[in-house]
Amino acid sequence: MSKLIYLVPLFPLLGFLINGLGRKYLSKSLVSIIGSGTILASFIVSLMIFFEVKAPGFAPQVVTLFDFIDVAKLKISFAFQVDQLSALFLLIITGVGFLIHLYSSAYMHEETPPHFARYFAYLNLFVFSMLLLVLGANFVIMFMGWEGVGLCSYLLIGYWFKNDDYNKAAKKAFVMNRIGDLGFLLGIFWMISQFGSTDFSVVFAGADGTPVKILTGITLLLFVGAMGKSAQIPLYTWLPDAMAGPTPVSALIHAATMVTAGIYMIARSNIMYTLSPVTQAVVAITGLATALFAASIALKQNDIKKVLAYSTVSQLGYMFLGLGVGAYTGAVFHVMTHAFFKALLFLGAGSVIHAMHHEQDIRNMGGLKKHLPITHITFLLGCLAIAGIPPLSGFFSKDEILTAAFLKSPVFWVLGVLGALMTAFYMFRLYAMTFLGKFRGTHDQEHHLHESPAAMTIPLVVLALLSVFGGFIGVPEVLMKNGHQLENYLAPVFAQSTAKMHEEHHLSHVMEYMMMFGVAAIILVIIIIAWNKFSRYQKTTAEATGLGRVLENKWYVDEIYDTVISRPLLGFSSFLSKFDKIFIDGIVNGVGRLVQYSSRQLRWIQSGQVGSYILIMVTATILLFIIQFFWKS
Amino acid sequence: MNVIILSAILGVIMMYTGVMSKNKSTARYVATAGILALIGANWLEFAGVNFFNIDTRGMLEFTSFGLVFNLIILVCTLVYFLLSGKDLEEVGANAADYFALIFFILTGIAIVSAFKTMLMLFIGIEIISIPLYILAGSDKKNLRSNEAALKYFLMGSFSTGLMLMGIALLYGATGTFYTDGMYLGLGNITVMKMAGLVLLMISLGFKVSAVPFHFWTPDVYDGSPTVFTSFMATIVKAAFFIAFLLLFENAFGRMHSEWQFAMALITAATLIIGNITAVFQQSVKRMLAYSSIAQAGFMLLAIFALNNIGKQGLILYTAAYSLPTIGIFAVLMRMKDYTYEGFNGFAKHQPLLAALLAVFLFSLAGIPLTGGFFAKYYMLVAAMKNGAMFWLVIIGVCCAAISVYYYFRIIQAMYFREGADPGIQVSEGFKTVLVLTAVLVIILGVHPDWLLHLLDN
Amino acid sequence: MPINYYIFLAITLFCIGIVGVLTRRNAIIIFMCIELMLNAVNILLVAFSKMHYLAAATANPATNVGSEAQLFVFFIMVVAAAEVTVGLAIIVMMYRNIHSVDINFLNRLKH
Amino acid sequence: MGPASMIVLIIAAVVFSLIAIFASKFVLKATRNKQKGEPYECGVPTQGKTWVRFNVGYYLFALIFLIFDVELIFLYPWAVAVKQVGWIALVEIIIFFFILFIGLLYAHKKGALKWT
Amino acid sequence: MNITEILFWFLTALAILSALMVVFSRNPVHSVLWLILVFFAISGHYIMLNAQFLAIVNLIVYAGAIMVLFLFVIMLMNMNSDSEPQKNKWLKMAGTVAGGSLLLILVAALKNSEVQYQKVEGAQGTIGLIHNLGKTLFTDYVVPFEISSVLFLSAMVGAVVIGKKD
Repeated sequence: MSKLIYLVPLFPLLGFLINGLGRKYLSKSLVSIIGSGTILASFIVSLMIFFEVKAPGFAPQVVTLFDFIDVAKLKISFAFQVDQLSALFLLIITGVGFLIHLYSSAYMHEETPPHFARYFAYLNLFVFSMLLLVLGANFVIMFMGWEGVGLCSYLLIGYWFKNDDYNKAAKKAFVMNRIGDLGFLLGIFWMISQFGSTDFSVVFAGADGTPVKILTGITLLLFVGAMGKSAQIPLYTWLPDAMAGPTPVSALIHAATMVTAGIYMIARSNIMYTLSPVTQAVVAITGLATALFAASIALKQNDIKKVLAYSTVSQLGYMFLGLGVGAYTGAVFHVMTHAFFKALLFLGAGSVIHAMHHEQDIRNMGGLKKHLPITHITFLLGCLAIAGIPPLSGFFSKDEILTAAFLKSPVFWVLGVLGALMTAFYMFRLYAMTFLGKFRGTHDQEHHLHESPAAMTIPLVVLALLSVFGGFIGVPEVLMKNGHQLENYLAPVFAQSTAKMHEEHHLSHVMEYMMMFGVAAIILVIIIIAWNKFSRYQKTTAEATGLGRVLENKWYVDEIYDTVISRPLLGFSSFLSKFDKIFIDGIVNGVGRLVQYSSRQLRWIQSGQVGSYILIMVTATILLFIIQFFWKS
Repeated sequence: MNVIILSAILGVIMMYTGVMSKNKSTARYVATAGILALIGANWLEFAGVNFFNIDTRGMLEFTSFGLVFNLIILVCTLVYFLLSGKDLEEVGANAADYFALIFFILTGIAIVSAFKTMLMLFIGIEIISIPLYILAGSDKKNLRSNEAALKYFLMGSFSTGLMLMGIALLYGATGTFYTDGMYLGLGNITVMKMAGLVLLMISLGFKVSAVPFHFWTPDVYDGSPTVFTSFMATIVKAAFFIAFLLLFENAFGRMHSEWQFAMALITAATLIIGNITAVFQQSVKRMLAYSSIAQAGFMLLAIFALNNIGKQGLILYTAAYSLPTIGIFAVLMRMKDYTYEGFNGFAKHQPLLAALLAVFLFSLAGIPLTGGFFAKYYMLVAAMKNGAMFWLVIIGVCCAAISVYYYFRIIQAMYFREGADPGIQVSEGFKTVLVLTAVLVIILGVHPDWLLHLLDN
Repeated sequence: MPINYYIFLAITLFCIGIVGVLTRRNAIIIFMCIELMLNAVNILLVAFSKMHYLAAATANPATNVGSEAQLFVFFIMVVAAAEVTVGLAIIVMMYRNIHSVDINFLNRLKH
Repeated sequence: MGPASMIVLIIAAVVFSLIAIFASKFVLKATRNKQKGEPYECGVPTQGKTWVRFNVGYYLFALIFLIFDVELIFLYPWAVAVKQVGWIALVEIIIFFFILFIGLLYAHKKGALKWT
Repeated sequence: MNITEILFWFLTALAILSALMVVFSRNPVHSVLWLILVFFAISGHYIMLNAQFLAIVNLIVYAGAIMVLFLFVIMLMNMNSDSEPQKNKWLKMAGTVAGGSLLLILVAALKNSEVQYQKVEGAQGTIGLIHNLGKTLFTDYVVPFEISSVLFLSAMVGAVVIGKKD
């Protein structure tokens, strides 16, 4: 079966070609059938591969399709790596990807046929690139996919290109990604000079025994790539801006593809990271900082997609924290659960936006509960999952990361929990303001409120089920003997690292229970606070007068909450988002200005005067002579 | 040898085609047929069939490397003729003569890809340069074209002077003009040899527009008729690179470490200046001129590294850089507005051309699955394998990232902006050739092996 | 007469040519200075030719060493003539258009 | 006769002719009048500066002349060497001249040799 | 000082002075004439170096044809000292300094060159004689010889394409 691995990326590529070339001639329904069908086909093949890989006694395989280059000492094969990790990612990408495609066919129905086909073509290309990234058996193929997803995100974010802001966002995404790619590429080159190859098998086998300093250098450079692609501090700002694209695209970027690339890369090269503790620490701290930073910003956002975007950044931070503390399985687990509930939340948000006629400000929503029942239920489940309420999927994966973090350092754990609390708060602020309370939009909007078509709700339901039950493949040992099937499944991939890592000192069961359910309990409290506060949210400031006595009492609680928790948090949050605007953008702009300035100076030299040109030539000649004759020797 | 003699003969034929035939397009058809014949002749020579058995006394040596290079050059020229032949006719009343000059240049290119003595290098470079001066000034009534020709001529002759001085000093040091003979004075590198080497480095650096000897490039490329800019920036530039590489490999290969640092400085300067200046050009034509400097920086890495991977990379780079650039220029020539704004909304009005342009630009920017990716990758790996001076690789990677910005500006203008119909008319044949070129570029990006395997012959 | 003297003579002429290229604005004079540079190279080559000949002639009086440099000079002259043809044609073409051979004239037009 | 003596000879020749010219200056008594300076039976006296612009038509001839002049240089060594080298030299020079002729014919056909 | 040395210094001084005059004369016609004098001096050097054939070729090609053509073009344009605008003073100075430093560097570097004490005269050579060069040219240098005709052809095309009035 794994011989057929090439089919997995081939289908989306075919879909891209057919839709791309035939966009003028194909009808919309045909386009969506081709677009979604190819992904479904990939999914089925992936599923078969998954079962083959899952069977005991499976040995990782490298399927070489052909050699790009096989001359002299340089050999680069177009080869695919089939093992537990890639099979799992295949499932996530194609599975979630298929649901998003399906959803898109309804969501984008307003577009004209050529645009519709173009959209699907890009979407297929996106999935193709991501599959390439995940399947590659060496870093060059991985880099191809890596560049590919960057490119596709550029195309898709700029999809609605009439708006200049979208253009800027697209460019920002591309530039940020390029900065990351630079690091990645440099890491690859260093790797070549060190190991003479980029094949996973060669590099990982050679990693043990390589000086730690070199490994640290390489891994740090690779991590720079991961920071760009997976939106970590300081290269994260493109992701929230990238919300400019259509909502299903955001879902695809955030849940199934693109941002998980960095996680995948580190999980893939786990042995190198395990061997360089400095990088691990950097990864963990960067991840944690991002998790807190993004979560705090999300507290105050009013754009439904922006909240979700920052929440993605924050969740990615958790994954990096997991990677940094050596909980590779936990990170991958969180990738998976996050894919489910984040896709669900985005698609749900899309459904809301669809119903609201492209209104994204949650201050103008509210009370959508009764108009969009399916969306509402699924969205609520998604929120519960991301907040980490047992026994939903987010609970298990987040818990695994936090436990590992605690083992490394309790400080990590405390900060991690703080982030989790904020997550719960902003998610339920979002939920409450959107679905609860009274409708605050225009009458026109209210009149048109309707539940989305089946093509949109079915993916929601499926994803909701996955979000609810997806966590059960990774139940911690404490709760169930041999409950962590995922860990057993992935064990071969991380075997080398596990062997290298110091003997784990296990927590006592009581401690573990306390941490698990104590945190869950606090989260629940936070949820209730948020629920109460924001379900009564009113647009105007005059709202307080019309409230009853009981409510007033509650207000009292809220006031305390407001002054003690909420205000500082929100203030901090707005400070951070300002910092983001001024500082990060300032750096980006500053670099741009520097380049512009030097360019102007260079243009001045380019005066068009032959005499000056030759004068410079002669001066350079003199300099070269001095270097060669007098300076060097 | 086949190509040298045949292309000279074809040049003569073209000279007379212009005289004999009153029909303007005849020259183009004859030239296209001629280039096909040249490709055939080159292929036959590659397969071991020599039409002419001439004892060159070791002055020329036809290696598989040179022949593969020639093959690429000839294919690029074929594409160039097919895409831009019509525009070439519009430059002046002497289309056939321009074709003749191009064939003479091809003679020169075949010589510099096979030379083993400084004499042939000198003659080869002059056979390439002199027709180029003429082509640059072929738009006789246009002052900018005049200016370009004059500047190119004066600075070109100046660099020829430097080159000859270098050759003379090398002769003084070694007593021979044969590049292999430059080895003989081995052991400790002597002052005179070093002086000759530096002068040759400078003059060839001038020809390939390496910073800081590049100043002629933007002015000349901008001023010349666009159709000849396209030729100069691609095929001719690659030819000078092959001369540069062969000279430094054959003559100075063993004293590599002596000149490597200077070469690294030139390469770094070329990469940085070329890329940064390209960023702020408003005219696409001028941007391409600067980007050709930037690309030259990457090709210089092959000479810096001077290893097998670099050599193969240069072959790949020649193809992956020339074909897309010729394609872009072919489309650009049909535009009225050479600024980025001219491309606004291009995708809407000319979806196919826009898509093809995007492929070409991807290749130039080094995006995977196009030829440019492996070309750049090869160059960087070559520099990497060389071991010394990792900072150069870092600069290279950074510059590759910067280059994406200005190439994508065109894509952005084409796809993400609204604009009036540029109103360009292209024939179906033109589109077909352009599609084939794009396919070639993609094949190079997916399976560059077939090209490189030719070298193993 | 040591070869050094000839080397210095050639370099001096060469650099005078360069100074001419750098300081004059008349395209024709610049071109003449380039010709001067070429001649400096020629004399250097001929001197080296003699030098290598003498070195070889002590062992073998009938040697032909050195003739290659003289032929090289011959080719340089021939190529220079071709270059002059084209160069003067270009200069005259420009003169016809703007009635000047000042190399900065066009530049002034631009700004 | 060595090269040095050859140059001495040349210089001697120059010096002798100079002596003759200057001797005449000293020996003869110079008479100066207006009529002596005028051209004798050679048409009208010139008006204005004698440095006048040439007809542009000359210049294309001059360019083409230069090429043929240089090509002619190849004939000298050929003429001396043809006996030693044999028939192959004949073939070579014929090819060379054939190419030259092609060039000449081309210039003619192009109308570059037409007097306008 | 024997006669060869006297001649060498005489010709060298002549060449360098004339070359300087080429650069510094205001009148282009004078520049051409000075350049012709340089060529004569260089031809003298050729003769001293046993390159008789080249000495003659130098006179025929350079002094006889190329310089005449230059003169011709200058006459054609009716150029004189007034017509040339002067370059920026600083640029002139910078140019002179740059050329001077290049000279200094090259001299400093090459004064210790490996061949510095090798002699260039003494025995009489025959390599520079026309029959020797002719023989080598038509046996060993056939390829460059024939290829240079291609160069002439392209120069011819150039002269016709660019020089001809449309």
